[in-house]
Amino acid sequence: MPKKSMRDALREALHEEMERDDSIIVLGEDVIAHGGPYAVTRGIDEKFPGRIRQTPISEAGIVGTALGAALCGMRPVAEVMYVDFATCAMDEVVNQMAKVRYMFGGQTDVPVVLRLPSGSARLLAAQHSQCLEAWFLHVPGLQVVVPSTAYDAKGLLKTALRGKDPVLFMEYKRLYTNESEVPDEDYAIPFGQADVKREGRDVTIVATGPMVPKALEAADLLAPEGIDVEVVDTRTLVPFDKAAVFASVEKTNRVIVTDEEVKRGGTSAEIASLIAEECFDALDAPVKRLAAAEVPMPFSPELEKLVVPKTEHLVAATRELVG
Amino acid sequence: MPKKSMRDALREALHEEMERDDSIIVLGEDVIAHGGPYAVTRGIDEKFPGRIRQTPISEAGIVGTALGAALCGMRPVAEVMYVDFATCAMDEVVNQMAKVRYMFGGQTDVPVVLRLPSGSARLLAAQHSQCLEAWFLHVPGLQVVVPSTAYDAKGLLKTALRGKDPVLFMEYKRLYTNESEVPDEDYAIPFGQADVKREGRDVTIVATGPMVPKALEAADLLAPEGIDVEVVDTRTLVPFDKAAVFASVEKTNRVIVTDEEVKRGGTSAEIASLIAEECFDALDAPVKRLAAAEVPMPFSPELEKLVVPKTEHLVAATRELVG
Amino acid sequence: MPVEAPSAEKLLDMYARMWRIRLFEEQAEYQSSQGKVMGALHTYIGEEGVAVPICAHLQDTDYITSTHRGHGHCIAKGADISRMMAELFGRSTGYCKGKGGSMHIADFKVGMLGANGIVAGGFGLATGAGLAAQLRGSGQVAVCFFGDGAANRGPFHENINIGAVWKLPVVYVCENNQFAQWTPQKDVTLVTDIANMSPAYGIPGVQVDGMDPLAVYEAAGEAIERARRGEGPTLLECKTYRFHGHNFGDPQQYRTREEIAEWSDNRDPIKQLAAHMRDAGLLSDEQDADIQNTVQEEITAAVRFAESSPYPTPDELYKDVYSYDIG
Amino acid sequence: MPVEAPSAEKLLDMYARMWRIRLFEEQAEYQSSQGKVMGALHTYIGEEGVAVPICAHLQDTDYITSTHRGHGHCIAKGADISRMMAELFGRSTGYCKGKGGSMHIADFKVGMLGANGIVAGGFGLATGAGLAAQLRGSGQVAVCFFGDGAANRGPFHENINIGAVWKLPVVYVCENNQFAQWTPQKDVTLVTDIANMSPAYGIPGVQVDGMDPLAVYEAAGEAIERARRGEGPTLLECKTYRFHGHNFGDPQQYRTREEIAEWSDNRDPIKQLAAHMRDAGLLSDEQDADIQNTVQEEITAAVRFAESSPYPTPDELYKDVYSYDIG
Ligand SMILES: Cc1ncc(C[n+]2csc(CCOP(=O)(O)OP(=O)(O)O)c2C)c(N)n1
Ligand SMILES: Cc1ncc(C[n+]2csc(CCOP(=O)(O)OP(=O)(O)O)c2C)c(N)n1
Ligand SMILES: [Mg+2]
Ligand SMILES: [Mg+2]
Repeated sequence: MPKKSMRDALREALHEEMERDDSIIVLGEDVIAHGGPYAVTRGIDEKFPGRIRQTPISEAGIVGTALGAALCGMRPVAEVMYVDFATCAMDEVVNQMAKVRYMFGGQTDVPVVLRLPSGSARLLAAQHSQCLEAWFLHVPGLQVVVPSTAYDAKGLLKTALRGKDPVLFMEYKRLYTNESEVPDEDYAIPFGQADVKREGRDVTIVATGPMVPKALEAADLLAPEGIDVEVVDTRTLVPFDKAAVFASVEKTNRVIVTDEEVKRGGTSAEIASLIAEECFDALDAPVKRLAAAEVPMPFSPELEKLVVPKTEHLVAATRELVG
Repeated sequence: MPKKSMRDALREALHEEMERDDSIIVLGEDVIAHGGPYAVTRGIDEKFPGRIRQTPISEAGIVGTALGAALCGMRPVAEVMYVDFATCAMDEVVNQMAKVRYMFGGQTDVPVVLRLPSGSARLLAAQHSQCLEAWFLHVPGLQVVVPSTAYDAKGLLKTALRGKDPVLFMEYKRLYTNESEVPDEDYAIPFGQADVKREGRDVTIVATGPMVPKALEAADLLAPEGIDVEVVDTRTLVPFDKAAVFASVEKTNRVIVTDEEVKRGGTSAEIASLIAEECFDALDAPVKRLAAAEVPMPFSPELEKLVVPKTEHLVAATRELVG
Repeated sequence: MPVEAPSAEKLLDMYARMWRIRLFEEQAEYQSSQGKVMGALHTYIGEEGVAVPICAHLQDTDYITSTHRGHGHCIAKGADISRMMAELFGRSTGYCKGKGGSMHIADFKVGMLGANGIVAGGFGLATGAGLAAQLRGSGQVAVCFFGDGAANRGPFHENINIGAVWKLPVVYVCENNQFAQWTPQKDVTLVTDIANMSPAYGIPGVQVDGMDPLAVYEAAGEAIERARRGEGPTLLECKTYRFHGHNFGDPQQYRTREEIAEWSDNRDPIKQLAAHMRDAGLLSDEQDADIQNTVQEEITAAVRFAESSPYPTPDELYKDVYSYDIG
Repeated sequence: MPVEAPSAEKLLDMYARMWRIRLFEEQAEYQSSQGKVMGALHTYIGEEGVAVPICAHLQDTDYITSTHRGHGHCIAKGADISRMMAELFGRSTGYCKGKGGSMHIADFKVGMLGANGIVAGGFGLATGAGLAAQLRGSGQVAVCFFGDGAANRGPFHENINIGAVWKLPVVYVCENNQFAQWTPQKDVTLVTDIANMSPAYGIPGVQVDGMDPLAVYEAAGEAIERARRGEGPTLLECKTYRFHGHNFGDPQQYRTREEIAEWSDNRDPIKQLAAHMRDAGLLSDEQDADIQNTVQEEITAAVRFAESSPYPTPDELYKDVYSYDIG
């Protein structure tokens, strides 16, 4: 199977689905020039003229317009250049997009996808390095997707583009260049199915997005010590595959939950508390969380590198948990 | 001691502090007319002419302007009419207010208070009934305060108005008319100190804001059955009094965490996961969470009443936990 | 191209719709005073001369977006008042199955994309509706109703600019009733003529007396035709006045009884349309009485329908959050 | 009241500041190419004729807000380039102790309220600064620098309206360099003259050639005096051009070499100021060389300072999140 970067996989998913479905359109800042800062939308303008619109710097306008078009028969994909700027469109996301189906008693589908480059990369500091999954999963009506591989990214974006509900699609900037095998045939990955990326007996690491490759690295490092780590990739946070996570915890009886978000109030809190509530009897040890430091992202390389958990932290935490 | 409503207690705190400190100013929609929809700012215009500004409907402008004034020597209190509309100013709250101290290396204090009427009341439906504490506590740099009584509200607002850091002050609409004893003498309640509102041996209920009175009611109902409930009122979520919560859990070995927020990704998740991680050995039972249903707030009285946990749910959950 | 004057039939229909709004809302306020309707209730009474003549130019396939003050827009666009009343009563037969209430009534079948509890919440929706229409080349238009207060919010600026630069078929209609809740417009902006903001977007700005339904009909006709021809948005400002409080229960300390009477006695859009139709020999006393009686019967039937409808069952709580059952 | 022409001394100071910006940023780009400066780097080169003459009217007690393209504003307002360079290097001696980087340099001591990574992030801050000044009656003013792209965001609209209606002492300065990142302004708005948006707020709009430092000096002087007199805000648009890419590394496919050369060869604000001063007999070749050499030495010293400064220690990570230690 050919190896592809997550960036290319996302681009393929967009092109293939736009080919299939005329109602898909793309909106965002600089999405034609260079295909956006991460070049994901490159080539759409040539191939699907008129179906991609480069917008003013108007995040509220972009998201609002995308939603309006979605209510009127289109299937818009809006790129918000950095998820940090989604804060400029939060009413549109939370009070409108998430709620229109419910408030209107199910009169309308809401097929809109927001693509949201996320996380730290290249010392972009406090206003360009955030993760907001935890906010979105707190809002009923939104679906939240966090792919960790090129393969998953393509399959999940396809499902997003075929669904009827709003999708917040978190693209971790540092993962754009990560490569994995991506088949040429069409496939889609259903929402609500976690993926056991590595089987193991001793400890479960429930990991999201950029923490998945680190969890796999940690598992490899721990294997020679006889510690057998299972890595569960959440893939979608809403809907969430509780069954898969609980099954793993019931097998290993020890669990670390990890993501790149600020720890306080992050996704890891939701997952850890689900386990503590519904899987308590299976636990032989505290539910450990590993997530980002509770600070705005600092600029200096000497500080930035301290914020997000590293493989070595996962290794240490795992040792501690089995020790 | 005289009994006062939370509304009056908040008003007193504002007046007394404005008397003491010339730099306190008030901004918001309709804050002069009627003193805002909940009449908290009533009387300021007459007593402190020029120090209260009725604004256009411009939430981003209100919060941004308040922050700018705070950086230049004032101490603004901005009212966002409903916390739901804080979504219209989220960049200002999250990317500016929360981060300026850190991004600028500590060059400035950020003495600004946002007053945020929250929660469900009077069938206001999906866009006027939300709770957003969980978002704010996820953002390093913000302080989050949720008073449950008139006494606490006054003392906490005073601390907010004397501090150097931004405060998100969540006022639960249904609590405005709740009365409690409020002394005439000046007092302030420090942030980061939970309050054991009722001592008990068997189960801890960690409750926030509007769930505190319900927890106390539940405790009263359970006492005759010989179930002795301890009620810990978090009071401030950031800073958070882990020590008090853990001490209670270590005593009772059983805990329910409850708030009015949507359960998924709510404050209860953060608190429950802290307990599951750092207090695990003290636990004799799962960490139970009771929070709002994962739906946008419905309008119909027959549905609205199903969303937020009631005293009877706390009673049932407590029985289950000790049973 | 001058807008054709409305036909006699159209005028009668407009007239009936204006009464439908008026009487529906008087009834809603009464039901609110009885505790049967709960939650926020913002009436459109006095402003009927805006939505009705504008929507008279629209088909069911055209779109409108609305505000917290949405009943008038719903009725003007052709929504069914029984399902509206049932919604206010929180019943399962309501437009939103009782989940929305007054601030969220929508009827997608007639292109009514929802009342909106967020001031300025409709701008993005209307702009997107216009984008969809433009991409399909369907000739549909979208009308975005908003208040003078909403004009001070960012989405006004962002979306009108998008609509303008993409030449979308959208008409942005400011219902300038001179107050935002309890705040007079002149206290919060130096530019009280919203139409004068249009040069900032390079689109026409038109101001019209919103109490004069025929003037509104004409101005709206031009703006809507312009949009249909692909020439882009118009900012249409209708100066108007709400006769009742901001919401039901508002003590209205921010204005005088005299000011209210000045508008409601002398400039009532229903009276103005009636006078015009009478002068033109298009409305007899009998017809007038007939129309009002018929509408009154509809309202009575709507209340009966609402009252006799069931509340939503508890299992409805988790429905419609997503298209599927999230478990 | 006409603005007095700048004194010889002031002109020399302005000229030196413009060079300081130019050479500082050329050095920063060089250090970026060497991997010593990381993160985003947006240069102001070509736009020096805006910030410098404007800030020439300001005291340390006056405020400015800035953008992602903030070095020019910092230097114009009197920030120290050694601490700036140290910040770009991520060192603890930088303005923000290395926590901010290029997009977040601030110097509150000279009233520079920070570069801002959020487009239009400065509007609220400047408006609030103006409010503080007004409440104190201190005669301070606030200048809000923003780009043509920022003019399309909601906070532009909301805050200018607030500034206008409250008559705050704020000057809103659009640095219209005709591009927002890689998007030409004319693709995203019909109104490319931002000054023409001022009637929407009831305030004066003034347009000036931003490549002509003296013209900017005069226009800014008027607007700032107006603000100090308590007459409220002005929207001042300076047409300008950035000679380098949006950020360091931008391949600039959205414009031609010829277009860039047209501006940088013929309209360079530094050359224009030099020519004016030479004509007026206020700048000899020797003085010119002196100024450039002195600035070059400052820059070299700044790099030396930055390079020899320590990185922040790990315990700095948790400092400055709050005024106290949150534990
Ligand atoms: C974003 C937002 N801010 C504030 C409110 C509270 N609110 C509801 S209606 C209203 C006044 C709206 O004024 P206007 O737009 O003129 O409409 P009108 O009520 O006059 O029809 C306000 C402030 C809201 N619903 N949404
Ligand atoms: C709210 C927001 N949206 C998008 C961006 C990404 N971005 C950074 S600079 C820029 C272009 C800004 O253009 P303009 O305001 O004209 O300033 P210029 O760069 O031309 O000085 C963009 C889109 C951002 N930083 N913030
Ligand atoms: Mg109004
Ligand atoms: Mg620009």
